[in-house]
Amino acid sequence: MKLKRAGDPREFDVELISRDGAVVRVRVGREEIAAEFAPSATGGGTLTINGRRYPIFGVRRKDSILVAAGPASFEFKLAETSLRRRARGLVAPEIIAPMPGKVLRVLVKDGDLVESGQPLVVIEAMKMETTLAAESAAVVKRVRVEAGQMVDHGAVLIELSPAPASSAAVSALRVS
Amino acid sequence: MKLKRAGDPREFDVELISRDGAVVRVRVGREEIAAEFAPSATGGGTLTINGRRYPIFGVRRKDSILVAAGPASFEFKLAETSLRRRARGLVAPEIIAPMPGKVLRVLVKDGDLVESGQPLVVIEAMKMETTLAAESAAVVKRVRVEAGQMVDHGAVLIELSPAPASSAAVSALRVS
Amino acid sequence: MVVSSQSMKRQLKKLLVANRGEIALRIIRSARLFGLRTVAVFSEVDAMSAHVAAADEAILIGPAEPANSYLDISKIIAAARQSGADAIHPGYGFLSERAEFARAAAEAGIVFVGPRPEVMAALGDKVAARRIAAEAGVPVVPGIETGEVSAAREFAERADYPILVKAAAGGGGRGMRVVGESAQLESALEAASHEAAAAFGDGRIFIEKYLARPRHIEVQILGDEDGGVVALGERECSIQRRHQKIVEESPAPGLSASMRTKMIDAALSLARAANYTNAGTVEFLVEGDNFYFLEVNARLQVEHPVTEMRFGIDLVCEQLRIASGGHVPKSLAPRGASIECRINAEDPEHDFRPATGSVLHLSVPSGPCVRFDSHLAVGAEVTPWYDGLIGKLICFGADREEARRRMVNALDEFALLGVTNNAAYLRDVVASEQFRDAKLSTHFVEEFFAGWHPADADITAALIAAAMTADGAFGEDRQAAGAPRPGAVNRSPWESLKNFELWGSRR
Amino acid sequence: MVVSSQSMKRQLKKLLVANRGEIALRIIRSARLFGLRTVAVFSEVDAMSAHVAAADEAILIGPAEPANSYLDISKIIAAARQSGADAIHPGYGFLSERAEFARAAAEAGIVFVGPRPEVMAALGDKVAARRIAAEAGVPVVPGIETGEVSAAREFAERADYPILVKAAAGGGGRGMRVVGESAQLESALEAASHEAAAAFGDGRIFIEKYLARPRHIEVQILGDEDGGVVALGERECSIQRRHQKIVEESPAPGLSASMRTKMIDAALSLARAANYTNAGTVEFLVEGDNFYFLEVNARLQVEHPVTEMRFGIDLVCEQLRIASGGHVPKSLAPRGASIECRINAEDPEHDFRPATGSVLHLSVPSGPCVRFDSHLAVGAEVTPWYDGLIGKLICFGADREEARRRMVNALDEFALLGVTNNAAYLRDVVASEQFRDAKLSTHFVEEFFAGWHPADADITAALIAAAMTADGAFGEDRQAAGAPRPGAVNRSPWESLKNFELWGSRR
Repeated sequence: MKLKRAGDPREFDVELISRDGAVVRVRVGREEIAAEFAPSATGGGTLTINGRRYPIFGVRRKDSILVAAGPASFEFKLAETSLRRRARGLVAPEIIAPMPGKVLRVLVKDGDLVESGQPLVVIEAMKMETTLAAESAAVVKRVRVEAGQMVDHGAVLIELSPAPASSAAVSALRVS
Repeated sequence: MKLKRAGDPREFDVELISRDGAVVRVRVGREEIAAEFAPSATGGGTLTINGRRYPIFGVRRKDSILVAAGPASFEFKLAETSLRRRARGLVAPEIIAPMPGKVLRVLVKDGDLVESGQPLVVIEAMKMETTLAAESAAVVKRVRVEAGQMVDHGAVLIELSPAPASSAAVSALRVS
Repeated sequence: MVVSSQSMKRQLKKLLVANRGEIALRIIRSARLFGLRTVAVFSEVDAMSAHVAAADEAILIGPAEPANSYLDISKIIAAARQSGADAIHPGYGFLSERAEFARAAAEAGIVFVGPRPEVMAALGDKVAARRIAAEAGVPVVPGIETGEVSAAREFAERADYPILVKAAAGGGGRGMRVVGESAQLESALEAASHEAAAAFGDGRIFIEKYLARPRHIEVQILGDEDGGVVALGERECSIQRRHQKIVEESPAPGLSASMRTKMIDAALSLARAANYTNAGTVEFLVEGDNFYFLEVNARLQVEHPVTEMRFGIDLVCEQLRIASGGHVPKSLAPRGASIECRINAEDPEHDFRPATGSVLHLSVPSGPCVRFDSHLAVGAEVTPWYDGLIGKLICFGADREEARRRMVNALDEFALLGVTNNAAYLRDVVASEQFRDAKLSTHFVEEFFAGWHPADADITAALIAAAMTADGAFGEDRQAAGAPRPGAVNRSPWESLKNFELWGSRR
Repeated sequence: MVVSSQSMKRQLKKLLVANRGEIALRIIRSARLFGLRTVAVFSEVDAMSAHVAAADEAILIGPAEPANSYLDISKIIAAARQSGADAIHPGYGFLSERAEFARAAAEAGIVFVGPRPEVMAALGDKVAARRIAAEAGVPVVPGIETGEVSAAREFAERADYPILVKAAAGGGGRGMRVVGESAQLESALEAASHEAAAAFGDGRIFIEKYLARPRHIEVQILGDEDGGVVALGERECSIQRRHQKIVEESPAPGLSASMRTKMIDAALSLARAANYTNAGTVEFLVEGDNFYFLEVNARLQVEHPVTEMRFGIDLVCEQLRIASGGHVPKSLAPRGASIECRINAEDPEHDFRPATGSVLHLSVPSGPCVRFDSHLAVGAEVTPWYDGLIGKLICFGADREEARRRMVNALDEFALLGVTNNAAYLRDVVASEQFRDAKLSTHFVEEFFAGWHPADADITAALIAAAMTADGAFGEDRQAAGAPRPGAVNRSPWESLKNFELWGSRR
């Protein structure tokens, strides 16, 4: 299966080939890896990859997989699902709330032509202001929120369409 | 429902009358008690009974209920099930392994007449020897185990029948 | 001395904890130890959280929005009245540094566990605090006590850029801006003032020379009603992100004995000058052999456990003793070294963007010299409403290196699934050469850990784990799969990925 | 001093831990801190337990039966060879006091973390140990060094009953019998010898005058290869059931400074006389102003954390340093007081009968000055094969009363479902007047807690919880209900008991 993680441009191609007792054979990209897995009483287990051991645990969700490898935790999505939004040459024609929070200020209105790095909307969560800006030029197709409104993680805040003479990717990017 | 706990002669009659929001009304014996229950994120909750709070948690099993009230933990069985073994005037015509372990010595044989407090069988678990004795006179109907054998919790070790001219209760009791 | 509410000038009976999360839980524990009944307050979204379960009583004070719950003075005073609490502990954050809160408690006849209102007011205003420090002979950073544009520009030309714009009522880096050149000045003043007004209802700002590469070192103080004052060593808090501390330790590595003495003396004279009572922290910026007064935190600090570990003391119990009219402890001898890591619900790969979620799996380190203060447990929710601090991991050692290695091992034992967090980031920070060699400044994070990402080896391990998970090795997140109760059956797209039989050992 | 395997006479690289459970986990943690790679060994039933997951490598050494796994010297030495371990830590119990194990390690060129084999042999034999103590001028209990019936009877007449029959190779109360009258003597000698033979493969017994109401107080010692010896204070271990400690503390309440000095001096001279190296404990019985040598435990004690908490030291790291040819620490200054409670899988309502099961729910106390050493976690199994110790809760305080109250609160935060345990019993013990007032003797349990049962209030709360549970408030034990994986559906007799609808807040 092909997996993506937020903010990582890479697409990971991983396949479970076999599991024979403790030995787990997995293909990661072109490389085939043989790891050892020892389940622990607590539901997770220990994965040994050429001599190094990782306590691992995983949870399946509808469209993502959460895994912990030691203190590092990851959320993988099926690449397919992350591609769903591809439309008209835009990787992400929408500005998505990266976290649940409150919309503090909306800095653009429908029809505005925005430039790369231009702040579009400011949301607040956990006492911190986060400004979402365009990654490259685009046209504001529709502003879907207003100041003061609470928005959930993943909510579409602003719809964008390609800028004239530009099909550059547009996506949410935080600027401080 | 009627509940019993191991080694407690009392039979507890408890019924959940109603639950209205946080208020839980329960009948314990003849007494009706109104408690407050606040569920906690971890799956258990806090039970408040006239001003005192107990962190509680419970698990249902096929024929028993496990509950924790603070550091105290309890296993309740439906009185009915604990009565199942009633037979021919004996509360417990069997000597049951109180824990998984190894039979060290069997001290009686079929047909023996045993007296109150007489050691019947010795089992070992966790580095400790536990002697099971008759609580009152009985006749050994059948010895079902032999020395060296591993037995599981609840395994029937020895079957007893009432002693002549005696219908006194017989059950497993530890003597040191 | 025995910790006890007995035989005190004022014998307190019931403490209301005006806070939430790990600190509310931690305060409740020590209050119980001190012999007090405890009252928790909570917002609707916190009804099922740990501090509510831990207290003897719990009172709902409002909706999630802090302004209508944890920041609502009248509701909290009402809760204290309703429950018959005779004392209030504010914890940190929220109302902990609001003089009007302390005043409202006093007017309601309730003991406030902290300094007197007028002292809080004076020290809470950074401009006023600067004056008090200067008058007490404590060095302060060159600066001006106004945010007026022309004065600011004049100062900036004189002192030379970069300069730092700060909120008079500020805290936690909010309403703070570094200005590198005159072009940015006006907008920075405006932005800082705006943020300050929004955050503290007080838009006043002031300006200080921006120190290039300072360390942040603070001194823990305790003061009692009879003028007794004591300092419990220092804490190094230079490792910060977004002006918020993430790793703290005591003692401050490489701090000379003479510097330590000077800073402690400065903290004590400031405390005396301010008639300081209860627990507080005097923060300094240190550059070379110079140190400058930064601010006083007139409350318990998040990082107070690093001091507790070295001094073998319970600072919350000390606060309660002082609030009962008791005295500060005779100065104690510290021992060894301790380090704290703040585990935050945030994404270190994306500018520490706040994260939320519910805890699906939690593995907590333990054993000798390891302490974990947290309200987390499997099933707990991290909401967007409050600060992202979800746990504090504190390790002690005979010396810094022992404490540091213990922290690395402890973080390696830590695992949290369901809420994106900075544990792996902290692990790499504490394990780094730069931290081992104590190359400390408030720029540590930008200098050494900008653009941090998990190691490829970790990602590979995670991918293998993901493949096993997709295959059902560890089961579903039943809640997410929409099955609130055990017994429900899942449908999952992952099933279709399975390419061979379930195996036995799978759980 | 920095904890580190560097710059040692012998630089160890890899440690095999010849044990299981909490102590294996605890040793692995300190070994990693010390810079060693770690190797766990495990029996078939322990494959999924914590110490296996914690180590860098893990080797299966046999079936559950200890004789064929954790007690099998050849298998453990083979595992050490196979993994290239250059050192073995025996923990406590199992092979920890077997001189032949230490000898086998030495012959395999592996460093044994403990005293030299000949020292273990001498001290392991209680009869020989008595002699060494006596020769070192340490007072011993009147007795005879044989279990021969007529000699025993003669001694008993002379010293007067009751007398104590003990196994020369004994430990943990096994092969021990109190004889109150001559009628019981012969059978007691037989039974003790039988139990000793079965337990230790050595039926030799000896006899001592039985002390009526002694306290059990022990001294922690460390010795190095260069003759350095240090004592790290004492531990009071009088609270025992079945001759096994369940509550330990340091310092020993009410022990006069002069008594303490005498006992520590006695322990040190014994250690010197025996050329003792590494960590050990000299146990004494104390009656009034007299103390008598009981035995030497030539290993790490279960209760070592109470010493660690007071001295701010990691005894396992000290063991590893000594095993590396390093020196004992300069004598350290203790601080405050600490108490340990042993949480056992046993039923205090039925003569502490061992219990087994799998952990369905676990709530562990934490916070300042609280330490919990355990291998338990939800899902873990407690099998009948090994010792019932499943966790050690240790609390520190500025003084005994603070530590005691902290322990009561910590135990109130503890909850374990699925394995019958003594947590509530320990809670009542530590909360009792008798413990608060330190009415300590080895008869504490029989005198004050015979026939203990949970309070009626607790039972009532439990019954209400049971009614809610029957009603489905907390869900099923899916494993017990025969559904190994999530997603399975339960049938349950309890369903039929439900007399109204499910409610929303139920989880």
